[in-house]
Amino acid sequence: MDLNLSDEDKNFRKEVKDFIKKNLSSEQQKKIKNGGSYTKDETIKWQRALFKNNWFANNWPKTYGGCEWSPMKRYIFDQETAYAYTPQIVPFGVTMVGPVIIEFGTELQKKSFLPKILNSEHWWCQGYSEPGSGSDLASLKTKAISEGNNYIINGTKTWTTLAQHADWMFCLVRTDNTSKPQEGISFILIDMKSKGITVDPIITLDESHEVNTVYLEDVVVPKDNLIYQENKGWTVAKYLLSHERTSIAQVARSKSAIKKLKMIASHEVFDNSPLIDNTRFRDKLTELEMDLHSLEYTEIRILSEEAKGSSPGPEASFLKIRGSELQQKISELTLEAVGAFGLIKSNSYNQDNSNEYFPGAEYANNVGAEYLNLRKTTIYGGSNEIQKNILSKMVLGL
Amino acid sequence: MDLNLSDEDKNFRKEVKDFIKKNLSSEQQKKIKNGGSYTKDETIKWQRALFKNNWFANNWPKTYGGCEWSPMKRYIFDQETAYAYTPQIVPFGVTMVGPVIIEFGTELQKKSFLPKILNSEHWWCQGYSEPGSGSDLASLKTKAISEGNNYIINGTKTWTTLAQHADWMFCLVRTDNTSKPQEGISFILIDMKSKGITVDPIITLDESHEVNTVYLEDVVVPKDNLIYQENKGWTVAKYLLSHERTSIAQVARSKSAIKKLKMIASHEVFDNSPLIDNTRFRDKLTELEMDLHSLEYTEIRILSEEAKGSSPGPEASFLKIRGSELQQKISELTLEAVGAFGLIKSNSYNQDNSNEYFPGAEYANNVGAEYLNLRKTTIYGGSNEIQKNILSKMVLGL
Amino acid sequence: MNLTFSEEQVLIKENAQKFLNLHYSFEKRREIIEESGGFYFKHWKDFAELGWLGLAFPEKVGGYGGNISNLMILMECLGSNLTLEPFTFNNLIIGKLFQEIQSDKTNNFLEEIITGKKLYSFLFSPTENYKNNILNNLKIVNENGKVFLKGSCNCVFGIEKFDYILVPVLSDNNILLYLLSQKRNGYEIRNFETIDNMKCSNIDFNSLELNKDEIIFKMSKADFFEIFDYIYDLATLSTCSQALGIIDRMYDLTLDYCKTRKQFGKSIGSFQVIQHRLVDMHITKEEMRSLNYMAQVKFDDKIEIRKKNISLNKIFLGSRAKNMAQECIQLHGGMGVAKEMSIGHYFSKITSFCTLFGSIDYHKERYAANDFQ
Amino acid sequence: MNLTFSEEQVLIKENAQKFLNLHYSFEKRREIIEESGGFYFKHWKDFAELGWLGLAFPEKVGGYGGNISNLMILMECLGSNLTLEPFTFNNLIIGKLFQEIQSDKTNNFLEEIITGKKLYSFLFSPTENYKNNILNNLKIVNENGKVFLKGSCNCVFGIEKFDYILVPVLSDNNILLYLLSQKRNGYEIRNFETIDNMKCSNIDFNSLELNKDEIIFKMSKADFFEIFDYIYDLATLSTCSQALGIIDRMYDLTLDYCKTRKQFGKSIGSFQVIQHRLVDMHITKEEMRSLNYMAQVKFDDKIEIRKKNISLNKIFLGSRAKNMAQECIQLHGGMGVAKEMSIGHYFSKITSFCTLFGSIDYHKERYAANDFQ
Repeated sequence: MDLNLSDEDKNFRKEVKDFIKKNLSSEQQKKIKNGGSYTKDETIKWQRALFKNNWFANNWPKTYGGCEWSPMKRYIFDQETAYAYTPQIVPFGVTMVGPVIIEFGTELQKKSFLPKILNSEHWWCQGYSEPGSGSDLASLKTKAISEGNNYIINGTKTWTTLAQHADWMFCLVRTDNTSKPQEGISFILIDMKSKGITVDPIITLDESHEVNTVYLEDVVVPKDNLIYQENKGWTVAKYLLSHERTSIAQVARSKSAIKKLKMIASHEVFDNSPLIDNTRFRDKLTELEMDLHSLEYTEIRILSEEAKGSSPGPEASFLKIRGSELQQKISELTLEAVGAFGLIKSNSYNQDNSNEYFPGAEYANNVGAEYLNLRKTTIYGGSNEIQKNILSKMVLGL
Repeated sequence: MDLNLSDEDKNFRKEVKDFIKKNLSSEQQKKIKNGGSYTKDETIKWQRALFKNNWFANNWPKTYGGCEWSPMKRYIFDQETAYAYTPQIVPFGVTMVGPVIIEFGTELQKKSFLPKILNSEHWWCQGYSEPGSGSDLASLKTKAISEGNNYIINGTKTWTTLAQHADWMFCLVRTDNTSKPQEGISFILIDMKSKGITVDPIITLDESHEVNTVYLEDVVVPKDNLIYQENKGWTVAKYLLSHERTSIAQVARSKSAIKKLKMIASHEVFDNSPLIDNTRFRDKLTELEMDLHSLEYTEIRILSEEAKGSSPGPEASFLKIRGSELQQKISELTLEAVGAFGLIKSNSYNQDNSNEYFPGAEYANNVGAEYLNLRKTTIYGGSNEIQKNILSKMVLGL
Repeated sequence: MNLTFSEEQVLIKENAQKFLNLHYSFEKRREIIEESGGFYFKHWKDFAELGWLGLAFPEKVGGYGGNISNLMILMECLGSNLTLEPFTFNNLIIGKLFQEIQSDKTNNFLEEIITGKKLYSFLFSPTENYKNNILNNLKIVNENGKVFLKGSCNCVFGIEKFDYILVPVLSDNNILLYLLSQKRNGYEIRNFETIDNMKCSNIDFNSLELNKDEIIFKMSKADFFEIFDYIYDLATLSTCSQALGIIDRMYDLTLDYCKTRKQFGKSIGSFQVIQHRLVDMHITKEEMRSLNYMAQVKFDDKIEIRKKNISLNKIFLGSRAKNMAQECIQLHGGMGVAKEMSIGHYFSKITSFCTLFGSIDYHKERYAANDFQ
Repeated sequence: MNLTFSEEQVLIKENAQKFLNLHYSFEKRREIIEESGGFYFKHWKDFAELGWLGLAFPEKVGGYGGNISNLMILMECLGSNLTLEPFTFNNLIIGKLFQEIQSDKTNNFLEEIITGKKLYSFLFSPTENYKNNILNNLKIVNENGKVFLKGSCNCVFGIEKFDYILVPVLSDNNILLYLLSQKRNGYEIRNFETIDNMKCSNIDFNSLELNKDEIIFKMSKADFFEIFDYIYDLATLSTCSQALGIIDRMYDLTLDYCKTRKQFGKSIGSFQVIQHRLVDMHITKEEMRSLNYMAQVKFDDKIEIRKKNISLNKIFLGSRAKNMAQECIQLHGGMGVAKEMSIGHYFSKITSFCTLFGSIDYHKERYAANDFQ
């Protein structure tokens, strides 16, 4: 057991730092640090810079234009980009549907989709959840009727993240009602410009527009867009799930959030002295650091196993549980730290319905919204309740 | 809403205080306060004093020698006796089987059992749990075969509290294997001196002997000892359960436990000043007082409803949940307060396997054992998990 | 000893619920926000007619009794329907101040408050720093014979709309209370929308010239804060009572949702994990109510007792009630964070109440500061 | 960067488990307690032969490497079988002291420790007050030319049995370390049984006459505590590692029990509430392990880093691990509190470890005392 980085990894860390300095302005970083968010263009610009550097598809095999990073390199990259508040790579294309197409796609599908994922020409979204099917995904009802070389698709997808920007959606649809729920599902790619698609925004508590409801009405999709075989969509979906990486723990982002919290606490005053000197507050920080470090070292342990060749098992799903809980706890304490200013709606960089300017300290802007926004982390991507069901079955054998 | 006691209740409180002064020595109280426990004789002496004062069967109708206290009077009595560390009335006779015999018993049964419960000539115990049937009581296997005017009983009862002292046991036995579990059970009274009964002690973590395993081997019990009808024992058991009183919250005992804890904390030293002045410790006390008061006022609310005539519903079972949790939390913090001395086995007043004297402060004696002993409170009398199942069904309608 | 409602109290509760469910349903509330952006004068008048604006005040000053339990019953109802009018600020605090000050002037003001004729407000920020703020934010400056008010206050509630604002200023160990008309010049107010659709305001006095006759009262610092601490605690308890109404409502909504929402072919409320968590919530809301009643019945007990009980309620709100609110969102799944559902709005309100009138740590300190013996 | 075991470490673990499961099963342990009342010399000799008594010490003093991770692997195993020999006290602490002091004398002592020839012990009480106790409990008194040791110590571990005891005494700003033979007169020891079947002792020095040659070392207060704090932290981490072994075992036992114990016609492990609680336990034990590894790999980092990490482990033990242990008892139902089951003995051990080497509040203070920037 040791914590020393290999020289190669040390150099890589430096490369990443340099890359960030070269491709991201301090204004941009500041904006994010103070609660703003990146525009679509900024994100794409960042992704293309990564692509130019051959760093974009870090989970793809080289033959397809990936860079096959070691778990440790991925870890370092995630850390540095989080510390620097860079844009987050939109996962739906390169992280999610990409590997699926590589594994299951036809030559044609590979030729037509992979390059445009790599150069960020296509923005993807994920058509899984439905109004009636959240935790119980297999009960989805969106129907695809075969008609010659096409499917005619009808149904409703919801909680579809960033669908408002999307060019394509990978989608689970029901192609067979007769068999068991899991066995009648197919995995298909849908052009968002197709006739019959309507995207309705869902505004969340924090007034932000991240998720949408996508209505599909007699949408015509060529069968060439079917991934793998008809009614075998569940196999594809499970493969995708198993490739979601351990970074779901969001350790690095939580680390910089705690760093910001400490900065805030050293400026805020409680009882005539800096808040950060208050025993009760310090104990809460201790709690957070306990969570952070246990999560961080659990992740390193899993990465070490991965580096030894073992693939990340269902254990990883407890990184999701604790990681999301930690994000929430940090935002909760941050809200406590900024006091009443946290109750004022932020002056936000690209949101409607926000105050035209924020009266409090810069760092307090958006703290309230952030607290509300992060409630989602324990719900989406498989609620923590579902994660516990999985762990109970797969790991505990119950 | 008001908290003022009626003059009648005020006077009653005074009577109780006087009664205690007259019937309990300060040595006895001190012994209990420092972790000792009452002997069988001391308990019986106390119960007989109460009986002489017509205060013993406070939940029985007057016609049977009870005193029909108002909920408020019962509350006051419980409070004062707890503050004064008096013996606790052994519930199995007067509180549990007594009302059952009054409700379901034959004239003969009433004549032969009730007087001896009143004058504490009979010590009762409860034969419910079995090695295979804890939470799932209805699955009990102890068999009673009808043979002329007798039942021949075979089986094993366990966790039988104070069976080592008992003259009689009220017992659930299976009289019919063919029907649904609940419907084949009978409620019967067994003379502990009967041939074929063996009582084996179960020693618990704290080295104490409170519970036992009771083996029944071809025990002959006259059918006259059957309560109500054969195979209707479940009805009787449910009646008994519904008559367990709200005092399961143990508010008064927790109150004096917290009082003792504060006394300890004002003697113990942390970081060169009294422990009770330590912020972290004070916050933990605050937590306990929050639990205590919310429990106390919930109990008063329920008593107020009772006084208005509504009978205590299943709501009462959350007093059991929080009451038992609070007892445990108090003992936990008390253990923290006495430090390493809490790890030393007590010099106990009537226990084997204890140190011949206790090296630390008097108040620290038995603190460790108490912490271990109270683990049981969330388990026995229907574990808190079972209580939550009940609440979910009966109160939440789930 | 009795903690059940009197017939009068049952009546107050039923009438309040009837009115609010009719005129303050979640949909009506949304319309109000879109129309008036919050404070709704029509309803304020209704409140007056219903007698609510006088509930906090004794008959001798034209109120309807001032019984604390009656008041808290109303506060609960106002909470459970997320009313937008800053009742605590534009009625309770300012009214109680006038009541305590007791002059024929103030009696007229009180009468206007109770009848809803005029809207009064008191200038302060409802945080743990209220004392420092009152003492330091504003000062009186003499410039060639004239007296000016200078300074500014942040995070003030209940001054989005007002006819008169009562301003406390320290002048050599006395607190002067100036009553300024909304029409006066020399000040500027900026209103900011909060996450719970209220208005939080900054007010600046660049150089507002004060007139002697605007001083309606003068008293020593000590006297003022003895009065104001009492009012502050009353307002804190009112906030906790509103929160209690909200928590009750969140519980009902969540229990309902779990009974109706189906996954894996059955209602999620039929899953044991959800059941036990709902049971914990049930217990939590009852504990919250019990602590609330304790604070009510002991409110006029010794000062330390009052303070401890109020703080205990605020601590409970800032810890267990807050966690319970989070659980309610969690059990609603995605719907919990969607703005068109009411549950999230209750959540935002609880979030706001956790902060106002002192953080949990402030109240832990206040509780622990009192002798434990 | 790698947190997996080396082959050597895998070997250490497997061998330890093999020996302990054979000679230190729960039943064997019970027999040992009945026979020898605790400390079992035969096993101490075995420990020596297995090389365990030298694991903590570098080769240059005759040890087997002194790699901290190897040591902690052993401590885990000693924990998971509830071994009764006070390894931390009769090997680790006293041995490390001798190693740090470094004189040919001490090297001989160390050799006797590593080979198990003799039993050494250091006089101190493993609580947060260890410094004050060391400085104040004992003093040297000169009476007509003779030098006497006077005073007494409470709650000392690892002195039930010993050949030599190392006694620290303050004498004008220096710490004198006296090595006293068990055969000396003038002292009295009383042993008390603890809830986890160890011995906690009081020792009184009524008037023990000291000989110059019993002083084996003398150093300044500052130097001594720099050394001893390091050793204290090492012992604390060892305690946390033992606790980790225990928590792992408690988890296994509880998971097993829930899989086999049937109620309502099915294993209680098939109830979703139990399942989620077991999942929480699973996560908790993994978190505990992760923090333990962090403390190991950073043990020789800056002093504050070391202290923070050790404290973090002790805080985790005193809060989440403790709660988990309580959960394990709860899920065992009645069987959890019955002495004939092993689970309760693990519980008692955790209870003891939560107290030793500093309460949770002491370590919270120690953690928070370091700069958060």
